[in-house]
Amino acid sequence: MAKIDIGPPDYKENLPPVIRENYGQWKYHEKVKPGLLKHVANSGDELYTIRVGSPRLVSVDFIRDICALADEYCDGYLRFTSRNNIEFLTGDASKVEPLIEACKAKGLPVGGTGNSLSNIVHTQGWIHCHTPATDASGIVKAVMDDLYEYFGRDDLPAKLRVAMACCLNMCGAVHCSDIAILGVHRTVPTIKHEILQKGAEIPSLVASCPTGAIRPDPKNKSVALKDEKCMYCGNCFTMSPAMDIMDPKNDGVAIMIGGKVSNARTAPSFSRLVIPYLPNNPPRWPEVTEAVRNIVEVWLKNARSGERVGEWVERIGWERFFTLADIPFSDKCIDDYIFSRETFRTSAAFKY
Amino acid sequence: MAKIDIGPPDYKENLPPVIRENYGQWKYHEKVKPGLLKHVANSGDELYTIRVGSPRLVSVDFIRDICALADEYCDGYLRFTSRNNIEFLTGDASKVEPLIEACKAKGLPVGGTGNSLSNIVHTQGWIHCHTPATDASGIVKAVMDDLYEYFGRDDLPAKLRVAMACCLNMCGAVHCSDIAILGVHRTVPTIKHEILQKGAEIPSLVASCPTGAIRPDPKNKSVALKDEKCMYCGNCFTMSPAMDIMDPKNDGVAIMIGGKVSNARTAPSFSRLVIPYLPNNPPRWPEVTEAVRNIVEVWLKNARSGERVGEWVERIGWERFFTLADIPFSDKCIDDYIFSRETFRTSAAFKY
Amino acid sequence: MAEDKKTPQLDELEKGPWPSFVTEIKRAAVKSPAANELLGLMERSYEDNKGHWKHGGIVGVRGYGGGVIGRYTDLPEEYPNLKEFHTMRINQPSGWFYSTKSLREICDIWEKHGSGLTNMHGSTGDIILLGTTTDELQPTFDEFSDAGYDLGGSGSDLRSPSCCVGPGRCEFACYDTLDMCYDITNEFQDELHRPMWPYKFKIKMSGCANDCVAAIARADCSVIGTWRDTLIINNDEVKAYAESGMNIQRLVCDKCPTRALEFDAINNELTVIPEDCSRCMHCINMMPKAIQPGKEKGASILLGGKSTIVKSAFMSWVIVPFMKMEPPYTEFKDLMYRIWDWWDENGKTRERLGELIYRVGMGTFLREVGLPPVPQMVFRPRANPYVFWQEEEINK
Amino acid sequence: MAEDKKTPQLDELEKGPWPSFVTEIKRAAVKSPAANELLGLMERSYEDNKGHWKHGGIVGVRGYGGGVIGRYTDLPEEYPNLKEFHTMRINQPSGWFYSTKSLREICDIWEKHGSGLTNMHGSTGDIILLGTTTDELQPTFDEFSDAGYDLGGSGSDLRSPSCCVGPGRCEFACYDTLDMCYDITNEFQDELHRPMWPYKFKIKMSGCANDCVAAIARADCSVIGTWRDTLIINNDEVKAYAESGMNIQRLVCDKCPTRALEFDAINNELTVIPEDCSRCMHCINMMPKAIQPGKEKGASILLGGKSTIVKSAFMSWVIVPFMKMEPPYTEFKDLMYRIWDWWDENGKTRERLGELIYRVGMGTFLREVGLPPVPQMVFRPRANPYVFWQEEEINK
Ligand code: SRM
Ligand code: SRM
Ligand code: SRM
Ligand code: SRM
Ligand code: SF4
Ligand code: SF4
Ligand code: SF4
Ligand code: SF4
Ligand code: SF4
Ligand code: SF4
Ligand code: SF4
Ligand code: SF4
Repeated sequence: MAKIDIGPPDYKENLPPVIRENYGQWKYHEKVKPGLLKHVANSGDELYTIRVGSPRLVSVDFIRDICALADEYCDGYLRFTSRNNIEFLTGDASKVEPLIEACKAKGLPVGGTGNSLSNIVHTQGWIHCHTPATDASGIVKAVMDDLYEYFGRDDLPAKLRVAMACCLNMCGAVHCSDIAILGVHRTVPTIKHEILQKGAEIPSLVASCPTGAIRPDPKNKSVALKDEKCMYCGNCFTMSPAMDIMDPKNDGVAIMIGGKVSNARTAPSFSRLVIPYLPNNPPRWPEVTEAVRNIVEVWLKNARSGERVGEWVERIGWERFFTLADIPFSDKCIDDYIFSRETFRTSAAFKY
Repeated sequence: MAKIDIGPPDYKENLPPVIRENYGQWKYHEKVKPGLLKHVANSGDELYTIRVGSPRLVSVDFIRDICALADEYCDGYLRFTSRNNIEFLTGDASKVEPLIEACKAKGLPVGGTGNSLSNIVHTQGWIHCHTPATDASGIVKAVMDDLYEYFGRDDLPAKLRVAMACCLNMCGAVHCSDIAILGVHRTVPTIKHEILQKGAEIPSLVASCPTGAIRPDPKNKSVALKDEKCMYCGNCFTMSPAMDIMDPKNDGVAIMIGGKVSNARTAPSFSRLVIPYLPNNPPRWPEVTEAVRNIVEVWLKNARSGERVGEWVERIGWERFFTLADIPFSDKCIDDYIFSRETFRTSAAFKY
Repeated sequence: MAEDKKTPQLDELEKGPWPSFVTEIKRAAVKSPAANELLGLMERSYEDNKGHWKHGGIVGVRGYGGGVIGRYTDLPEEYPNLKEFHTMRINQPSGWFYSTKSLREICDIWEKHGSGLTNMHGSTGDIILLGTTTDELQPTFDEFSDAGYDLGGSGSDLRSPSCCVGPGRCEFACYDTLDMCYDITNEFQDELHRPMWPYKFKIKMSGCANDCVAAIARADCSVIGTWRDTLIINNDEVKAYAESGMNIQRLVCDKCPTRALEFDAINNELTVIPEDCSRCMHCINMMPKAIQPGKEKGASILLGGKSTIVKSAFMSWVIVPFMKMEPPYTEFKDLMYRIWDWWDENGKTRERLGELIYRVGMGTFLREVGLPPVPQMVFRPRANPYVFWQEEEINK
Repeated sequence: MAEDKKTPQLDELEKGPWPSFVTEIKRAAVKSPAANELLGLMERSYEDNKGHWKHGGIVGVRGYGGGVIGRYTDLPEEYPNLKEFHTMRINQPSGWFYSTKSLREICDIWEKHGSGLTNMHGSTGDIILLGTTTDELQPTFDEFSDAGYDLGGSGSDLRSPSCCVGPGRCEFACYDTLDMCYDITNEFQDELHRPMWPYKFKIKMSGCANDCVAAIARADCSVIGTWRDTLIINNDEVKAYAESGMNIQRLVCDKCPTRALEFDAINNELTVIPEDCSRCMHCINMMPKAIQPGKEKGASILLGGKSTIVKSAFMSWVIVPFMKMEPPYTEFKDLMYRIWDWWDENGKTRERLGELIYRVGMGTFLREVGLPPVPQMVFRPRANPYVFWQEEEINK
């Protein structure tokens, strides 16, 4: 039998030589140009990082392709980033431009560093999950095609971090992104009583509903729904297939903006709902790409240098944002969940 | 039978002549000196306001005294302010100084305008209420004696608004004050079953508890308490005398700071708990007066011009405040109620 | 009888520069046995660290459901004159303006029928008459009514509305707070005098965002003056301030929350970026001679303010960003009736309006009361995607 | 069989400059019938606006309670090769560093046993092997184990910890994220592989407050590098930045959240007010050659991060402002064990740690886990007076 609990491979064996030699001895870095970083060690050694976009959902042949590049230019090492980009690492300055050319030749976009748009963190969607309200890879491809130039430019006001999750479980952790694309359901689950009667755990199903919309229905050995209490989070469906929440006519996408994670300047912050619903229109989700582009362009036009999307909006005020971005405000944008009160404008000072 | 529903007297009949003539026609004002405002009308008329402190709890003879002053200097009119000060109003500049002298001669403090300490908004305490955890008038007198000079000085960094409420009902609306002095209970109510058995409304009593500490006890036709869930708010006692919450050994005073109401510069904000408990030590509550003075002095020493207490603390950070004011921080200061999460430091940036 | 008891602790509170409430009780005690016993009872509280008043009973005057707070001591044997010691709430005139004639009338009636002790004023704004017996309530009321005074609120009713001095003295007032307070108090006499709601309801009116009656913190409905257009700058006066040595950049511009002010230090000229100004009043406060509110004046309506019991303290939040505020205040009154009806129908016992809206959600409230959602209602949109969709918004 | 179906909608997604996942599926489809059918199933989803996967079943490999996500299509007749299409989560190496040799091994094993499709990487950090049958799970695992790879987490267990590139490349790293991630993952093998808690638990490690693995948003326990003393300024380098034309006042000082930096534009010298700096990283980011973290390095521990289900999204909050972070990380591990024990004892099913602490209160949590309360844990103290007193704090 194979060994278990051996843990992940030792990262030390996966480090390129220049890193092994200068581990923890980095002195400073420069953002040379879009997609290219230069780190200088105390020893004087230089490390060049070429960052390259990836669709994340890749075939083993894709991995072999990038391995070939790493073998040729990077001593046989590479890494991936926390946003699913590929990073080629080399200590040899002369390899840099040829590598960049080779990437481009293979259709691999070079960029994503500095004040650019990086890759979209995303999830499974219709590729592999059972709860999605939309696809993930398709929307990501459509949006990245549309915003492609910003991956290769680093003259935006600040970093631009877009994330996508295909349901409210938010595996893409969109809740703190500059722009979040989120699959949402909009109708109550259809209860498949026959499944529940077969013995699903009714008490835990009832407990799973954040708003108390599910009540036990002992007569039918099933549950009943208070429709008006349901806000379609899908948590009950995660618990039980009996709570079928898919609705092709009404599922779609919401847009949230203004989140951030870093502590630089301002505290990390949540993304906030500005567009409650856009329809699913595969393969290119034009309403979604357009909405995202609009927000990006309004930001580009109005933000000051150094302002992330949320920092910009907080400076000008959300009420101004809706005007500038020409996005209709609706009751959907107003919180009515646990911490709602903290979002109410308890102040007589506001803009129009 | 006397007429009912006649409503309050017509304010117009209570306005001094200079106001009647320049009603709504004020052009600008000057804060001449502590306790003295000058308003100038479009007509060129001048209105002098002399603000005078009051204990609020006054005898009819006190009112007659100030009426005598108003008759002599102010054409027989006066007003009270929203903080229970007295305002003498006159259009005649020559009356101002004599009036101020007359007030001082009567022991009426002149001040409270501009960047000064104004009167302490407060409540009934042991004078008249059935739920107090402390007295109100006594503490107010002790604190105002102690901080007396700041009522007559207007060179503080900003206005200083102190409020006092003798129980969590907060009739003094202390929740948005620069400094709030609040009577607090610290032990669970003693249930007087015999009262409940006589027919108090048990369901509404159970419903009154914000933390669900009260459960019906049908066997005894009474209620039972989950002690560890009770945070001594006294709401059940307000509902029913059966929930006796007075505890002379443990009742006392909490201090909250940093609230404000005006929208000028920063949004209105809540006061926040910095000292969870000080003992009741009548007649002069030395622990309370000292704690308040300490906070005032730290603020005076460290705030920039124009900074209310809360604005100053928010600038330097609450963690610095506790150090500067030399107040011990405890778990009591950490929120654990409904909106607690919004107060947790979801950021890796902080001071020591 | 407690008349001869010593009150060393209270006496201590006659010392010190701030006027003493103890002295006031003593003054009243000269004429009122109840006030005299109050000294003893208070001293007793100072010894015991404990109040000596029982849970109130229901007392009142004919035709009213509120306005009187019943009060009884738990030591009636020792303090027989405090056996009954109720307070009456008398509705104050707008802005707490009085003629001495009127004030003296109050004093005379109260000296005759009660302890002679008052609060000028109670926290809600009423004239508080501190302490009388059940029998005296009706005669006291009758005399007040004859003198032109009426009861204030108590219990689950509208409480006496109150307002800042406004146009009576203040150049910042964006609407006539005194008149509106008077007008609506008269309109809402039934609501004020006959408790019929889930809980109390308070209305306070401030003429501008300085909010000198703390409306945002202390009233379920806070009416706060504002303007819809742009503030007005008089640059001659700006120059005068500058020449007098004021650091306009630092004290005014740098503290503008939206950085909407630009100061040209060479020409001593101040300009505002109209769309950036949030009308916070700061610059106007700093330079009242040079800056004024705009011309299109009115008020913002905010809802939900209250103190900490039960679901935490709430401050009122914006519900109508701008409303013209002129007699007969029809739009405002209609809105109030709609809101009260909704609250009455949906609120639980002792649930303040703000708590109810929090419980059922702003969306529900806005739809059911018929108010359009606008971004001014929130500091920022929701951080969760827990949206409720309405029947008609869904594809069938 | 769906092999010949046309996929016009997916084909459309092969156009455009961004690399296409459709192209990748097609590449895999050449060798894998399952991948081929996936094209058809996806096209079907694009037609239907609906996923075609059923609720997962429990599948796995011997000795493990997690690491595999069972998946079955709801159209098994049409897509028989997708009848079973489970994913395996393979624990990534620290910082996602690979030798090509190692990566090729992964490719070879996966091509042999599965669809040949992967996510590099999953959102938690694992290597995601997308789609294989129940029968292939054990053989796949066995070969991975031989190649030195182990399973990641799934279910109610510890999820694969992840970390930023840290000292591997970044001069900002305040502790060795790569080593710590490797060390604790090995320590917590049991917790990672055998679900036994109320719900999932994630740990992420960032070397500094830039938080390049989004630990604060995405991990129940966020370990974020920091320093305890004062940042270090090299004024020669400051001069160089100034001379290169950088507007230090505007870009650096004015954006310092605590205004802790003073720039002397005459001498081109920058100074910091040590007690005011909150270590946000901004100035260091802007001038990496001139400013460095202090010398006394370690990490802050924050707890509670998670996304929106159920009680809203939470970000982690400070629980230990500063901890030395050096092998063998004993203090950290002890703390984790204490926290997990407490969570295990008190948490409801599917209650994340943050939600539990919110429910029972920070005070209770701190007392029961034995952590001292410090003001760094909160942005600001409570706005209500609802304090719980402990038995021993009360006068008897
Ligand atoms: C490679 C990567 C870490 C890893 O282990 O994989 C990384 C690497 C670097 N980050 Fe990062 N960050 C990486 C994800 C992040 C994330 C996480 C995320 O996006 O999900 C954040 C938080 C984003 C947020 O706030 O929402 C992040 C916030 C930063 C910041 C602060 C940004 C800001 O708000 O101002 C800096 C500072 C800077 O860029 O000067 C930074 C700086 C850096 C530096 C300069 C550090 C260094 O010296 O190596 C690296 C190059 C930055 C660049 O791209 O310009 N890194 N960085 C990640 C690359 C992701 C990608 O492919 O795009
Ligand atoms: C594969 C992955 C998405 C991806 O495409 O990368 C994923 C996929 C699933 N997640 Fe996730 N989650 C993945 C990272 C996340 C993250 C992001 C993170 O870890 O940084 C989150 C948000 C952060 C968090 O933990 O809160 C996340 C929050 C959830 C939740 C909601 C948990 C919550 O407390 O709010 C669920 C629901 C659940 O656990 O029942 C969930 C459940 C699921 C399930 C198992 C579906 C389910 O309901 O049982 C998905 C299986 C899809 C499939 O068939 O393959 N997934 N999930 C990620 C794991 C890959 C990996 O191991 O590297
Ligand atoms: C008389 C009174 C209104 C009334 O109808 O009774 C009043 C009168 C004035 N207030 Fe006020 N305010 C009065 C209570 C308030 C309150 C309410 C309170 O304290 O409970 C506030 C909100 C306090 C808070 O934020 O917690 C208040 C916040 C202001 C402000 C903004 C203060 C700030 O935060 O900067 C100003 C602007 C200024 O002073 O320049 C202001 C300005 C003024 C002006 C200048 C308006 C004017 O032209 O008449 C008046 C003289 C102010 C002074 O004292 O320097 N008034 N003012 C109240 C006097 C109370 C007292 O006896 O001390
Ligand atoms: C007299 C007064 C205090 C004072 O010394 O000025 C007062 C006194 C009482 N208040 Fe009050 N409240 C008074 C203004 C307030 C205020 C301030 C305000 O109106 O601006 C508040 C906070 C604002 C608010 O409404 O939230 C206030 C919040 C309460 C509460 C808590 C209500 C809540 O929803 O949180 C209670 C409890 C209750 O109603 O059952 C309460 C209850 C009481 C009772 C009736 C005691 C009780 O539990 O039944 C007190 C009677 C005392 C007595 O024997 O005379 N009183 N009460 C104030 C009324 C005078 C007046 O009419 O002018
Ligand atoms: S976000 Fe939802 S639909 Fe998407 S992978 Fe995660 S659980 Fe599945
Ligand atoms: S979708 Fe969410 S809100 Fe609706 S019933 Fe299910 S768990 Fe409850
Ligand atoms: S604060 Fe409490 S004790 Fe004081 S008057 Fe109000 S209800 Fe009574
Ligand atoms: S004092 Fe408050 S928390 Fe305690 S039982 Fe009474 S209502 Fe509940
Ligand atoms: S609220 Fe405004 S209008 Fe009213 S008195 Fe205060 S400053 Fe004047
Ligand atoms: S009113 Fe306030 S927001 Fe408007 S310009 Fe003046 S200071 Fe700025
Ligand atoms: S979190 Fe800090 S240490 Fe880690 S890679 Fe990002 S900048 Fe470097
Ligand atoms: S690290 Fe942040 S808080 Fe500290 S000096 Fe630099 S910018 Fe200011």
